[in-house]
Amino acid sequence: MMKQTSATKDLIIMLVFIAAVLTAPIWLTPIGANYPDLLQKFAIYGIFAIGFNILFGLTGYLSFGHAVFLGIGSYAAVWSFKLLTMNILPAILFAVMWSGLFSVILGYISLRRSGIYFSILTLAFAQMSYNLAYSVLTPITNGETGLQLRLADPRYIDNMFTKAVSEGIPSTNLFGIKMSGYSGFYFCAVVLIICFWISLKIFRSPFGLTLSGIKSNQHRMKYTGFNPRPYLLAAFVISGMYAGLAGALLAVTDPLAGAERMQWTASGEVVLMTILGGLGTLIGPVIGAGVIKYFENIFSSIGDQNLFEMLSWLPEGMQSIVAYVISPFVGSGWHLTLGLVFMLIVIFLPGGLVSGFSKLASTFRPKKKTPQPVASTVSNASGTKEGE
Amino acid sequence: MSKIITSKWSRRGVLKAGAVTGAAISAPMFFTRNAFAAEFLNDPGSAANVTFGFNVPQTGAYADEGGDELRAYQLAVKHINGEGDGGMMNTMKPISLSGSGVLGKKVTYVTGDTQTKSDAARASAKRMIEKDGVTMVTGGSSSGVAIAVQSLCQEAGVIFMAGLTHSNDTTGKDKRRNGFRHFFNAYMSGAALGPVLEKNYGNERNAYHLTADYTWGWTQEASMIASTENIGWKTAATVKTPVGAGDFSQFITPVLNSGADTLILNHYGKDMINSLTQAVQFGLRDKQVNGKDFTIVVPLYSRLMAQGAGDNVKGIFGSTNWHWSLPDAGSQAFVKSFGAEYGFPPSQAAHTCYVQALLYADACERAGTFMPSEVIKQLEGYKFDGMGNGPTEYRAEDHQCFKDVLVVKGKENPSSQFDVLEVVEVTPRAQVEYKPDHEMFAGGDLGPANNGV
Amino acid sequence: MSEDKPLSLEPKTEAGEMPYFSVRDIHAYYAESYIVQGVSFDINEKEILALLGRNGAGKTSTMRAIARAAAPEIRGGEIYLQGQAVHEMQDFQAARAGIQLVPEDRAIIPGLTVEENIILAQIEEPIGWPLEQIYGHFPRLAERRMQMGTTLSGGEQQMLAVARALARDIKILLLDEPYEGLAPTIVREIETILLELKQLGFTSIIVEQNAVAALKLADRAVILDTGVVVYDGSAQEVLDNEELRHEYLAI
Amino acid sequence: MDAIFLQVLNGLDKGGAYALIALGLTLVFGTLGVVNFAHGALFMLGAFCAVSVQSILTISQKVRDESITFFEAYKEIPYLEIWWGETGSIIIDYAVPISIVVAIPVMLLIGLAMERGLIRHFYKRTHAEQILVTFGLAIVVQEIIKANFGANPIPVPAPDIVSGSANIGTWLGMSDTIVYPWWRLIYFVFSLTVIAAVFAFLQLTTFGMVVRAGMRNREMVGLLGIDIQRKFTIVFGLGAVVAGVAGAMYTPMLPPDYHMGMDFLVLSFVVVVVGGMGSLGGAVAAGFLLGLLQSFAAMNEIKSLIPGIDQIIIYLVAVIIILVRPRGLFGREGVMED
Repeated sequence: MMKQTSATKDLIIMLVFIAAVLTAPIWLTPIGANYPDLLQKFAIYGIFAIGFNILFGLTGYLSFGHAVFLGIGSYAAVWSFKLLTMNILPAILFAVMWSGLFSVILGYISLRRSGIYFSILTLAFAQMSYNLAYSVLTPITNGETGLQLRLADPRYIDNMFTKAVSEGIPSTNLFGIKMSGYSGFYFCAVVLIICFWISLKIFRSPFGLTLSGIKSNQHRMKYTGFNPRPYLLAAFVISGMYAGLAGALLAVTDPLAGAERMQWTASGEVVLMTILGGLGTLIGPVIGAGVIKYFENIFSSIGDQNLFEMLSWLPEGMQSIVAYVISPFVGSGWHLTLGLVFMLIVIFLPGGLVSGFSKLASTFRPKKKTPQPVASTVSNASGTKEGE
Repeated sequence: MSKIITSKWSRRGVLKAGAVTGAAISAPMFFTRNAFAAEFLNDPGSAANVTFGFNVPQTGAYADEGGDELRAYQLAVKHINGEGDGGMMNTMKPISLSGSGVLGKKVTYVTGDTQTKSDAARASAKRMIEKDGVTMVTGGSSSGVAIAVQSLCQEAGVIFMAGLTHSNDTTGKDKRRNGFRHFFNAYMSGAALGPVLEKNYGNERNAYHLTADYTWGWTQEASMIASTENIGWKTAATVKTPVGAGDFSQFITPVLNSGADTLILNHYGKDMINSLTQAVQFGLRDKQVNGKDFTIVVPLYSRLMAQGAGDNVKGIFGSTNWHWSLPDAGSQAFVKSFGAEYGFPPSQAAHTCYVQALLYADACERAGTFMPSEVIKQLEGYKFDGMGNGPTEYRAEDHQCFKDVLVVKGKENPSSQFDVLEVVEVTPRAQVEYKPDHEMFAGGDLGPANNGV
Repeated sequence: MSEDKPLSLEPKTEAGEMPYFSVRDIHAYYAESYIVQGVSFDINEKEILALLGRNGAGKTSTMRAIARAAAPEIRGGEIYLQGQAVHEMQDFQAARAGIQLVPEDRAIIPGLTVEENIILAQIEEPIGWPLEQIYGHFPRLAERRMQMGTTLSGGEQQMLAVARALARDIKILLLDEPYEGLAPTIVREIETILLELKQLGFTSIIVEQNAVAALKLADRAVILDTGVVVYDGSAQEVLDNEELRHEYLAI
Repeated sequence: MDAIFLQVLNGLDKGGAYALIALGLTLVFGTLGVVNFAHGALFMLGAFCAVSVQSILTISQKVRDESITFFEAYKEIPYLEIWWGETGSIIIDYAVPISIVVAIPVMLLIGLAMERGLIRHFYKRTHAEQILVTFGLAIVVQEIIKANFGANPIPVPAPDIVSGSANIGTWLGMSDTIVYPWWRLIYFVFSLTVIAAVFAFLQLTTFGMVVRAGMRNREMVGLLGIDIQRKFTIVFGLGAVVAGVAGAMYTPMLPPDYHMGMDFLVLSFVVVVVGGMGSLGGAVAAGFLLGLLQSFAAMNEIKSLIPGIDQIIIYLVAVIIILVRPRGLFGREGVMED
């Protein structure tokens, strides 16, 4: 659907995206998702998913270990706060550098294999990092407790300029602007917009086309003597740096880094986000990230009481029956709903929510031309054969 | 599932609670909050309600404990608002609460799921603070989570009343001005257990530690080593085990040949159930080493855990913050109230959380405001009684609660499924007290109070 | 026999009568590669057809399409065997209908003995020659019955592949490159076996790089070029028509 | 020396569990070519078969508990004990062995339903999509279990008679410090038995021959008139049974919770990869090998030499194997190699 690209079309996409992101605190109000922490999470995990999509969506390489870079980004950022300054720019810089460095190493090794072996390699690296962060690397990671700021942290750069006025732990800031609350969100939002723009550029560039070429026809490319590995590594590192950036922003808005950010199920979550929203589409991952974070934070807190409240328009008897039926799916059962939705999407809607929307839109729009059956299987975003 | 519906969803309570939480959820903070007018974050001002945040593990390894905590909080809210039989409101002294809410406002609450993960716990606490406008966050059943949420509350500017957290660090090097802990800590467990172990097992033991690899485990291990070496025991080895390891057999087999005659399990929750069960399966308790019967010690006990480990706990010593069989009036009133509501006795986690909620409400009442700095002043150095632990004090220097500590033993002949622990000694407060600058607690600083504006 | 329940209505040919086996305008794809681009031919009972053409002409693909292997995928056209619609079948249904492919690579199954390879063919009805008859015909296989199939020599593997086909009740036998990769002496041996089969009256299609050898065996020949039929006529004529051979077979 | 002997034993029973899970996973992968991320969930379901059997056997009557005076408390007396007294208690005591018998048909049905309902529609899709949909299924299954059984582990004890430990050292005339829990020994023997049964089934029956043939050359088997799809449906059921009984038997060693499937999943994939994808023998060998390696890595002597090695040994082996020999220790050339 994004076939006919033109500069104006991209401009429109960007403008709509910018408007949507910056006005999020307003239009998310009716669904109760307008508070800073959740807005920040939407933006941060949006960045994470956009980056992941550059690898998985474009090349088809399914990494089950990307949360490692998220974790490394967070640790690097918190250490920067502890050792240097509470200004977030060095923290972000270090986070992206470190995650980039690690993704070069892990990517170089993992990309020696493809398919399921690649997935398992990344999975194994993720578990190793997680287990080490939890055990022997405790001096760096503070283990299960998570790396936190302390009053006694040196903060060398900060302390060079201001001489210790001990008024509690200073907050993270961008040259004095506090990075919590809405200012934190708007900072993340700007970063998200930039990341989205970069992703758009990558999708449109010859580099992006090469990557999709690798996905759709690696064998043919090999015959032509083309070596895909440098391109794959580049995609891997870019997505690793996106993850590191996201990890840094997590620490920026909330200066704590925990090892559970690196667990393989955390990597699984970004896979869920990308697939849910629409693999290989530009906006899909952001939508997927939003949906999952919304589920996790709002949907999950629908307790039995709220449920009754919401169903109060039903007649007496119906109320408890309906509540009984849907209560396993809401509140603490939100994972169940998520799992079911995810399965339905993988089975029936391989293009994710985005393709669902466009399908829906096209049924209401008068049809101009009927797509050719053969061509439709070729251009399918996830490269699947739809068949019996 | 049906159990929950019939018991928890009594229609009256549901509608009432639903209406208020619904209102709290639907009010968009973005438009209503005026940051300049308020003197402190989430000032309820002239609103009819004040909201508390109950942040407990509803999923994950500590979900049972979390569920019990939530029950206790709900009971506490009822009692503060003047519903039910009043529970410990009848025994708490001194008391400023009158059963008409706090400062004339009805108490409502929001709940969150910590998943026993620092990240998730902070996210849900943030939701409570930023979206639901709570003045206080309480709960948790892991020290890692408690420390993480405590520092968040400090940064945000609300009060944190820690739930079940036993690490020395919570009120030691990670202490915060806005956080308070009613639960006892690892040092206290060690100090209380030392003399009991000496009396029962003598002075010539060789102890092997298996320790959960995080803040609580480390401080627990250090406390137990200090206390056992003090009575002449040796330490054969200390081995860290990953949290949630599940199968501990590979850590237990080396114990058999280590020459140790005592195994100290610095584990909690699911880990303790598994490691203890497996240690018994490996025949440790049937062994004789150095002419002595091999023995196991579980420094931190809870009834829920003991129930989980079944017969394996019989005769094993440990310590606990509170037990439902205590005969004092406060404990009895609470057990009666809780039992009538839910059909089983409360756990120590439930007790701690119930007390925390009441203490906070009472402090606000005394302070005449919800402003954290004023509430903190009321809680620091506060002495009270009638809450199940005898005379109790919140020490001003580190916000740790000081009171008697219970040494318990797995009961040989339980009379009911809840009657798994027996209290062997109530260790007086003086014996478990320490100086605020004790080496195990040094390195922290309460810092200033934070009102969030 | 499967005639009892025809899978589809009998098609009407122009002449009004049904050929024994007929391929009508089939189009087959490997993923997006369009390989067989509308191939049609008929075979009469007991006839042997040589399917010829250069490398990549679509011979093997046509055979695999007839046997209903998973690839190539037929996206158009029809195949009928004694009136049954083969194009609507799955691989195992085609095999039960009497189509038996001896694939190019022999496909002797690793991990199975010679005998197990043959027994495997006799699990599903209808079965052809019993084990004794096969061993009688192929004494070399009888000697090596307990040996792993894949440890046989190339010629023996080809024998086993043919033997395995005979273990099923064959209506039409598809031989894909039976001489490929075999030493000339072995080729002669296989050739003898195939001649015997001819005498026994098996209807067959044979694909073979060695067109001359195939044509010696065949009654008729069909030549494919880039997925379409360019010649359909007697085998003898191809042997005689040098121009034809040169243009399409490069011999 | 004694310590090493114990670690070997420890590695063997752990290895037995790994081998059983990996065996089922390999059966499914080798025949159907499906990468099943829900296989761990099958292991977990097996364990919950034991939990269910136990809770069915202990369906109880509520009796007012007079020992609690503060409030109305009830204790639960199983009907089996009320009706049959001592015999009832014995039956409850044998919940785990009984659950094995129950788990076999139940897991077979679950496996067949899973293959029919979901897996078969994914044969032709990419491995990535298979991973995704089965990952989703695993989440759904574990959440259903959580909704019904709660989030906490549920202890399911072994029968009383084997709940203690065996004094192996004394039997073998070695030191009396070598004691080992009966149930773990039983588990090891049980895993060997199941493995032997699976191999016997594959080697000695016609059906097994078809399966072996299908794993090596699926196309040719189909071309010989065999409906391999239908046969493989049963193989999927078999894989589910193997995982299920492995899970049911594991419950006395580790009280099951809803998350145990995910915990074992990563491990079992690692085992399969190390053994060689599609190689049944490889799965078994790698299971025991990794069990032993993990057990030895946990020895204090080794840990002090290389800190943290016990945490990563398994993954480290997997990484090395994939890089150096992608087909695994016993895998055949060409299977899943690019």
